[in-house]
Amino acid sequence: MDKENKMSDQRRQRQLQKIGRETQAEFESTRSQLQQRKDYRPEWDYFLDLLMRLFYPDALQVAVDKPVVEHLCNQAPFELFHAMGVHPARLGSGSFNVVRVSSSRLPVLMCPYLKATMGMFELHGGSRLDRLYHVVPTTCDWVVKFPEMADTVQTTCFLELPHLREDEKGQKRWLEEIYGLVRFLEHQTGRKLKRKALKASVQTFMHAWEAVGRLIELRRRRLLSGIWFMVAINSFLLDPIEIWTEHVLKLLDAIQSDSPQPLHQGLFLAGSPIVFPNFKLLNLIEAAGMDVCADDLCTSERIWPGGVCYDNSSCHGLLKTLAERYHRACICPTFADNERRFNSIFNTLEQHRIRGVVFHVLKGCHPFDIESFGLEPKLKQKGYKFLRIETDYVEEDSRNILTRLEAFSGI
Amino acid sequence: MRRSSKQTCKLPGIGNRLVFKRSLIPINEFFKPRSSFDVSIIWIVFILLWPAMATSGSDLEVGGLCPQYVWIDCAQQSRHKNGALTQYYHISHNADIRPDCLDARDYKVLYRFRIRSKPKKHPYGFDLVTPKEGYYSSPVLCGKDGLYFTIKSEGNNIVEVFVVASCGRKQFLAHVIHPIFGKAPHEKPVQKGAAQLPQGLPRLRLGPKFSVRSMYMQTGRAYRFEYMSKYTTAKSVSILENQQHMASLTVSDDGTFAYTPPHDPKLDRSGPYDYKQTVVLVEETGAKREYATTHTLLLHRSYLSHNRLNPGLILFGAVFLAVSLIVVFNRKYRWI
Amino acid sequence: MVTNLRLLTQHVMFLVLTYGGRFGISLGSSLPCFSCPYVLGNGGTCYLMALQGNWWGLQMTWANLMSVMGLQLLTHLGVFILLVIILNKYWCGWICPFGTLQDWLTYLRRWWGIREAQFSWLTKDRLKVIKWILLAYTLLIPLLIAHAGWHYDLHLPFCRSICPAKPLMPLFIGQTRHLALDSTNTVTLVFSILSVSIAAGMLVGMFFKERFFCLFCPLLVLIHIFRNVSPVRFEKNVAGCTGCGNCHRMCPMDIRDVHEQKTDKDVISEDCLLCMTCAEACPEDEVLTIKFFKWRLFSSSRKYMTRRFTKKKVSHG
Amino acid sequence: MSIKVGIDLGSTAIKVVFLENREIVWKKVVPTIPGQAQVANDLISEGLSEIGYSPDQLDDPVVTGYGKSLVHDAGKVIDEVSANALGVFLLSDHKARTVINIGGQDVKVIRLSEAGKLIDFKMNDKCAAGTGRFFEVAGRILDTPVDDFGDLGQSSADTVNISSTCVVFAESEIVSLMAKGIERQPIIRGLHESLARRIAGLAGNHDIEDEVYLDGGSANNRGLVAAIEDELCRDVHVLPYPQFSVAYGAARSLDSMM
Repeated sequence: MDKENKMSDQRRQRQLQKIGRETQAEFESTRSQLQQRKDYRPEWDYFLDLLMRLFYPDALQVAVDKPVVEHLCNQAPFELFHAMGVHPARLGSGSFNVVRVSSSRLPVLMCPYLKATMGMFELHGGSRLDRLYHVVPTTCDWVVKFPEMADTVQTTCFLELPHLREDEKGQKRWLEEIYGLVRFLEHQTGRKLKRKALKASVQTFMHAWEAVGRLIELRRRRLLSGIWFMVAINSFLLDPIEIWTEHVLKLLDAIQSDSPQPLHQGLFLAGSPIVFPNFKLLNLIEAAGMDVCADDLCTSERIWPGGVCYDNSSCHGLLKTLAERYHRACICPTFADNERRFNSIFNTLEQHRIRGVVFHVLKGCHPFDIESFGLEPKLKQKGYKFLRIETDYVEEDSRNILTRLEAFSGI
Repeated sequence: MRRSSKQTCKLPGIGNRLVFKRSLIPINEFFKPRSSFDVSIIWIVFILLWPAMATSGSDLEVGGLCPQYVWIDCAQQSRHKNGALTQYYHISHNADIRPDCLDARDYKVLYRFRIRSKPKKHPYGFDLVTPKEGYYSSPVLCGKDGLYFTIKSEGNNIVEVFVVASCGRKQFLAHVIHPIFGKAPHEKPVQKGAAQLPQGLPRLRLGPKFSVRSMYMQTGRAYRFEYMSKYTTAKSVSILENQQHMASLTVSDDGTFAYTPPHDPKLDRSGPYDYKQTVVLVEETGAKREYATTHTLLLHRSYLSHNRLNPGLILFGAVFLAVSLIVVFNRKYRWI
Repeated sequence: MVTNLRLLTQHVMFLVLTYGGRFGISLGSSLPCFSCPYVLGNGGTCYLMALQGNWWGLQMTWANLMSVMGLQLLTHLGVFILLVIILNKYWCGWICPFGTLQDWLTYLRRWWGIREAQFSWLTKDRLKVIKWILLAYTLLIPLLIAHAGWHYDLHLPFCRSICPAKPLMPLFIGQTRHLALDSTNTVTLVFSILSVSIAAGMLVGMFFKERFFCLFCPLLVLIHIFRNVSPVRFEKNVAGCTGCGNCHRMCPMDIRDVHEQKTDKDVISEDCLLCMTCAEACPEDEVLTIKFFKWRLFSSSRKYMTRRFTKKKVSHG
Repeated sequence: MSIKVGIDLGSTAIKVVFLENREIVWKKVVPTIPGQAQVANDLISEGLSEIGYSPDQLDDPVVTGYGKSLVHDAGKVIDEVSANALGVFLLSDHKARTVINIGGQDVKVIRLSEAGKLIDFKMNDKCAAGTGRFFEVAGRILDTPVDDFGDLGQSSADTVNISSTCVVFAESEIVSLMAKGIERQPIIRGLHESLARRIAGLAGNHDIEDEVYLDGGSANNRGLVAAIEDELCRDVHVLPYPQFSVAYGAARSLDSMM
């Protein structure tokens, strides 16, 4: 009996090593592809190195030299973690290969992004990062069940996300949740939340937000391609925030110094997250002669909650501000009262004269799946092009998607 | 403005027990008006007696009796359409007899404005003008309440009024000084009048430090008077309210004396606009005449002297503390 | 920076309205802001005083009312309305000296890092009624004095029994007189006790809650009545709102309407002070716009907002 | 006098058309085999020789279809959806408003404006269900040439229900039906109907315009057309040479540019 277990364990190990190698190769190749692009510039290497940390989480651990908090969605305020002396990060990756690690034990329909995340954990023996916690805002069902399915050894803190936020009840409940998070972190780290620290952290991130804002502006003006933008934002929080910000600023200066020519037809990419190294859709969009110049992906523009503005610098005031900024201002489709999400999309389209929306639906991503049907008629009635692309972490449908995208660009 | 009590408007003597005791002639009884019929009869009698009167000398002496003193009694005001204000004054005295309209000519009313108003400006902006001697005179009229005269003011003015009269050996001089708040849009500039005060009369001046604010006369504030006469004989100063003797004062050698009207509960109870009239009477005997000089003070209730600062501060502190504690301890989240 | 401009205006106006009279400045007695008449040597006075005074004047016959007195009443009213129409709510957010005083308290609170007190939405809505009640009180009592023969010591009921500016503002010219209890008679005593207690309570309230008194200000109501005839416009491009809630959070009066408005573009709500804080905090371009006639004075923009709040410019924040 | 050439490198067949002032002067279809570029070049030269023109009279060929990226010296490349739309629109002299293309590996439902502008299109996902491939597989099992399907299908009055549209499952389902001894005709009819259902589902019956045109190789199949008409409750037109409309559109795309 033991013998068989040992056998199976060994087989498992071999499989993991195999997938590990392939995944690594996938990372490397994606990276080298990016480096061979003609609009590549050396400033990007920093960000590409960061992205590799999705595969080598220990490197991240070493770099930040703090307890790392793995958060799943964007509703938990980064500033708060930072003020508590821990480092928040999204360790999920978009790897095609790593999905295979755990897919056998998971629902077929499950969000592939989470499958990949889970696979990466398993690949690294789950708890390689010392003192790692999970913070899980309960957005969609997959996320809610994630810790259960991943049965991680790390302690997990759930944030009950009120799906109604236009009323007082929801806002109060969320504030309570944030206070709960504070207590959790205080308990885990054994230090108290200091007002000054929180204020400083807010300012630190404000500088990051300003930099990201400039990046967005650049891309809006079609001066920065969608893929590179994604590279920059995907690497967010894979390094101490201050250093990352500096590099973004350097990059901005570098790009603006030699004024590049505007790229081709820009379009708006909505829907499920896209994470390095899975840039399939972005590549196809470029192949079809278009480029993403705006998006609302939670791994891209939406990590930018806009500037955090507060008039009340007390600890409570700051917490309230952060709570609202990450809850009321969040345009994740998981919320029930979300017609303002459409507003924000229409705004961007109008202001930057974008004519087309490509709606990316990952298999099993119900919130976006549902929403795409609500959005389509609204957009078409306003005279915008709309293309819904449902896909998975597989390469085989690239040809089909490309055909659609080409036709789409022709409309 | 509003009159505080009607008695001050009534003529003195009427229905006054004291008067009957001192009266020698029952004519008073006879003269006491009971109805309009009596009044008419009295009229007829006087008209018949007219020639005799005419010959009997031009003073107040009626049946050999003179009033002890004469004072000015501020009566009602009436506002004109254009906002100008007319102030009515009664000429009152404490004679045992009822003065008769024919005496009107024996009274001389002079007045002048002490101040020119600048309505555009803040009260601070008033400037005080003491015009050269030179007065307006106002005709003395007769109403059913007796003798009266009026002064009309277009704008905000402080008016200083004199009533001069004599009776036998007695020489009367009554003062009053008070503000009249005219509101006429285009008030005419106050130019100095033509009439003059008769020479040689003693004067009772409010002051010597005459300030605009002291025109709003209040109880509980000291008022200094200056009595100027050429005689050095003893002077008796008495304070009268509705002819009741309230207090007596002594005049210092330099002819000044001060009077601090006590707080009046009745005034305090009633509103801020009510006032009472207190008469300051100075009597002195000169070489061959007796001088009775009065000054009528329009006294309001004290504006400030009832303010209790410390209790106020204590209350303020207490409430402040109480509310603070409630707020601080009924908190849901941390304050800092 | 809108905020700095506003602070400047507020402080200049505070000096002008509190001490202006000493330098011959007089802006009349129909100002739609709490420039207290009890501050001797002020540069113009609050209309509420004149208003109560004028009603007080109604004890005159209507015939007289048609005369110069009535004319005066009407001029006061006319001037007031004119001022209100020209600069509608700007009087509250940019000029009112008592508002400035409240802001000082708020800055002090922020400086100490004390958080703002919070009302539940329900409480907030219930409080709205109070200013109407106070307005009624202000207008009715003088009428009753004039026509129902109520006691004269009840005159100027708002100033003398409610308004916290009466006890507090004269302190700026070193006059503590209005903190005293007036024991002349029962009415004055009650009035002064009310006045002093309310002032004390309000002082605490104004420290813990930004612009606390403005929640109850009857003048605010009077000003609000004329918002539609005023050229001052505060509009929202409802289609552009992404509902971040900054406007609600930053608003000194915690007004929700701007955030909640989804159909109508006019968002000057009853409590609005036109301090423009919400417009500054709005991260969406051109969503909140303040106009005078058709000229836009300020319009929200993401750039402005990020710049303003990145460079620690948050006032005392 | 120049010749325009349109090449449609489809997944199952390669079609070439020659146009001389907008008329098809020569056309040919061959099954797709590796080395499509070579095949295409051979076809062109073959066509030239047949109609007797010299290469310099050719405009640059316009290439479309899955294989288009494989042909490097193509003068112009156009995506198949646009080419398809244009082709059908022109061939139907500006009547067509909806085009249903049953290709080798995919099904497209294309909507056109009156001006023939591409408004919107739907396309099957990666699954090949309901495509031409479906018939090829069925043909192999029933060992019947696909071209006969039309007549056979219509010849039978009764039908069988074939539930699965997935090529693979359909295969096994047909086998089991045949094992039960059911004739080919009802089975073929059943196939047509199941395919029609599938296509109607994709087209979204409500939001397609009238003037529906069916093209692609399978459009020659009368039985299928009938089934689709039945399913869509609309007349479905078929062009004379439905296989070539894409290539034609590609060829015409040049002068439609001007």
